[in-house]
Amino acid sequence: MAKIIGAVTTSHIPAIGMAMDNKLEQTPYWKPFFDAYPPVRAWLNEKKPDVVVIFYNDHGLEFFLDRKPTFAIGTAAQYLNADEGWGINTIPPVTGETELSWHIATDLVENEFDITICQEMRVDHGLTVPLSLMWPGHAYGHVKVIPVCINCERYPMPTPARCFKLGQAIGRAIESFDQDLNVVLFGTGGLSHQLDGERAGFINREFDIDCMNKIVTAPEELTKLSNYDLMEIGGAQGVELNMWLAMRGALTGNITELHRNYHAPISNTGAGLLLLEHEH
Amino acid sequence: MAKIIGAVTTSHIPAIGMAMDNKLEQTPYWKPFFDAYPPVRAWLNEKKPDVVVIFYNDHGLEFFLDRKPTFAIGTAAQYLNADEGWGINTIPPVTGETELSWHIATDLVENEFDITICQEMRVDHGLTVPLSLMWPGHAYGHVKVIPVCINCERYPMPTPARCFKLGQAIGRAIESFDQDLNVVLFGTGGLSHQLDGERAGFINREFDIDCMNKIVTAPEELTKLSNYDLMEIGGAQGVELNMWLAMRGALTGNITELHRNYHAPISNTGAGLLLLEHEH
Amino acid sequence: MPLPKPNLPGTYIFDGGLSNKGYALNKMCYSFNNVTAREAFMADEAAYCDQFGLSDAQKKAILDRDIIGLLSEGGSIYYLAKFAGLLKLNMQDIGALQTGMSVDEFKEMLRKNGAGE
Amino acid sequence: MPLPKPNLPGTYIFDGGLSNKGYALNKMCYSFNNVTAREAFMADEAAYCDQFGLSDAQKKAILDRDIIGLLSEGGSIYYLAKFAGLLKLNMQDIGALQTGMSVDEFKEMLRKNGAGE
Ligand SMILES: [Fe+3]
Ligand SMILES: [Fe+3]
Repeated sequence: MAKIIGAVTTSHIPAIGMAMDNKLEQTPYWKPFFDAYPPVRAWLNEKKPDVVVIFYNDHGLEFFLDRKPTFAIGTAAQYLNADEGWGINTIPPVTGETELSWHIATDLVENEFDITICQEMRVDHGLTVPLSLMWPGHAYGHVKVIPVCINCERYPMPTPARCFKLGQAIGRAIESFDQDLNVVLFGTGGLSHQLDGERAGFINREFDIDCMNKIVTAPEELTKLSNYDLMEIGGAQGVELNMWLAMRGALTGNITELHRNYHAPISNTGAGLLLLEHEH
Repeated sequence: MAKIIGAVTTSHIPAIGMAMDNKLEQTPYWKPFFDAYPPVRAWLNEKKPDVVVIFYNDHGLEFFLDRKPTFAIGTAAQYLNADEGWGINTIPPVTGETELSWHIATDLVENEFDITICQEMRVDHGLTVPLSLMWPGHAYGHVKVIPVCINCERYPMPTPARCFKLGQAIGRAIESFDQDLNVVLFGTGGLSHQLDGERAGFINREFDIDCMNKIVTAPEELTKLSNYDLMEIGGAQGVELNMWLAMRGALTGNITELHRNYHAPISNTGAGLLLLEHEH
Repeated sequence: MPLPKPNLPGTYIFDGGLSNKGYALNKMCYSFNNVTAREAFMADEAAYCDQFGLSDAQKKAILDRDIIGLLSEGGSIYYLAKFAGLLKLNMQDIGALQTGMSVDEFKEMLRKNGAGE
Repeated sequence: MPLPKPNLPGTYIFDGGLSNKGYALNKMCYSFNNVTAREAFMADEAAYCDQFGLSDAQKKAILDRDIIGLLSEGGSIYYLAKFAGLLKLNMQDIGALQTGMSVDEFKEMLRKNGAGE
């Protein structure tokens, strides 16, 4: 059976990808951020997961307002990245995992999650930056990726509680899959930030650290918040916490925190990194 | 408050639109089908609904397999029809109803329906043929339309039970909307048919009539079926019954059957027409 | 766990497996919504198939108007209907092709089924 | 019933109302994913706005680089970010424009907020 062996939370902002494009990792601004990643990379290289399920949000590459899903899952054999308009380098094609993707998608729909299923989709920095961070130099070719995309842009948005439940359903689906695969989950985005309006620049360090604690030990408490609460406490784009919650929902066994880092600001955000090991 | 005053079930097959394009309504083949519609038209012209919510499925005009929603709702001010490839005439633009659409969409997402929201979408024969049938000569310009689109093509598909629950949630949303609007629902498609494979031509008259009875008096019984059951009893495209079930879910008050007709075959299908009045 | 699939002879359940297999074929047929695509196909059928990356089996089934073959190769009836339209075939013509009946025989079967005979 | 919207000064809640209003504007900015679109915009900004049917207020806000104006007119920050990129502005530049600070002042605010000061 497939097994979820662990999970990573990470920021996915474009500025990280552009810093890597320009080899700025060891500059004073970026060093406290990038220096936290080698232990996570080492763990991934040791555990060699077969599949990574990435919870992210599309920021206007694949989806526009014309037909914007609440939740979408990819079932393709390959995903392409593309020009997002402001200069981050594109990354080489990402390999998909069709069988497990369809298994999850089927289980979700049968369990009343009304997900949009994508047999072809472009993936944006929300997914590509975490891949670049975990496997620098595009060394992710051996890993199969399943993209799970959550609307964090336009209201109505799925509630934190619904995102957690989506994760729970995905976790159950993975662990009922009849192939010996090791699966790792990435919860990407966040933490507190606000890009738009006179309130732009908002960061709430205390909330971010509280989120990181609760994601590990008491995620249900975070699911009691509304998206408007998140917006107020974590800034307008603080709703990206929903991707962390979806990831966390899928971890139904025991988890051990192996590594953490928090650094702010990175660009306009608080950046939280967690490495969690998972076993039943 | 908005009020659901009634509902219509009807076939939506392209052959109907093409028969109307070619003025074949009174030919022997079509007469038993079209002669059933004047009482429904008269009721609509008398009641003058402000809004019609149309449950239909897209057959490959707006949605392709690349990103296919389980459920989608339109929130646009206007919807265009377009060339579907096999010769049915296009119809003039359909007027949307943005405020009630957004109200429904918001309520759905807050109540854990993960619907895809469309601010621009082309509508196909699943929606346009019923409009042509109810208001011949494109005389639907005064009615505002809200399209609700359900995947009936690719498995996994939403279950009959889930479609019924979607309807219930839409019904509650409509009746909590703070404007005095009269709303009518169309459940389109069906009934038994199978277009593909050596089993093509399958029609189950007994099942169709049973469906029409149960839609009126005992819809919960139909929600116990799986899509595979529908496929077996009603043919591969018999799953279009899900649109009738979604419509029926929204009728939470008392209903009176005002009119019915069943005629088969129309093209390769059993065609069922129901006019239901609804009040609390 | 996903429900077990029923065994319904003569029915091609269009699920993930078939939809993966048929993606290029269906994408080509989806393009037939546009008149320019239909014209390009008719001008050179094989070249148009190649442009969409159809497999040899899919291409052969297109050139042979082999509807059952197209279903086995992952075609969805929604997009195959557009291919049929391009060939000026209606749903009774397609039914006849799939069942091996004449169009009149197929229509008579529809009539009987519809009448519950 | 939908939850009541919070009153958060300086925040433009991008919901159905704003998204209706901003549809054409956002569609234009979405087009900036493509380099040819960016070039067409830069060659004639006003004509490009007209091509997408922007309102006068939206067009003026584009021509004036008025980010707050664009948000009020229904712009989504996701697509406005593409407009910013086209202008070679990063998120600190945009933050400074919106808050009326200098870029250095805005960065210092970020530093303080990030440090929890
Ligand atoms: Fe993001
Ligand atoms: Fe249909």
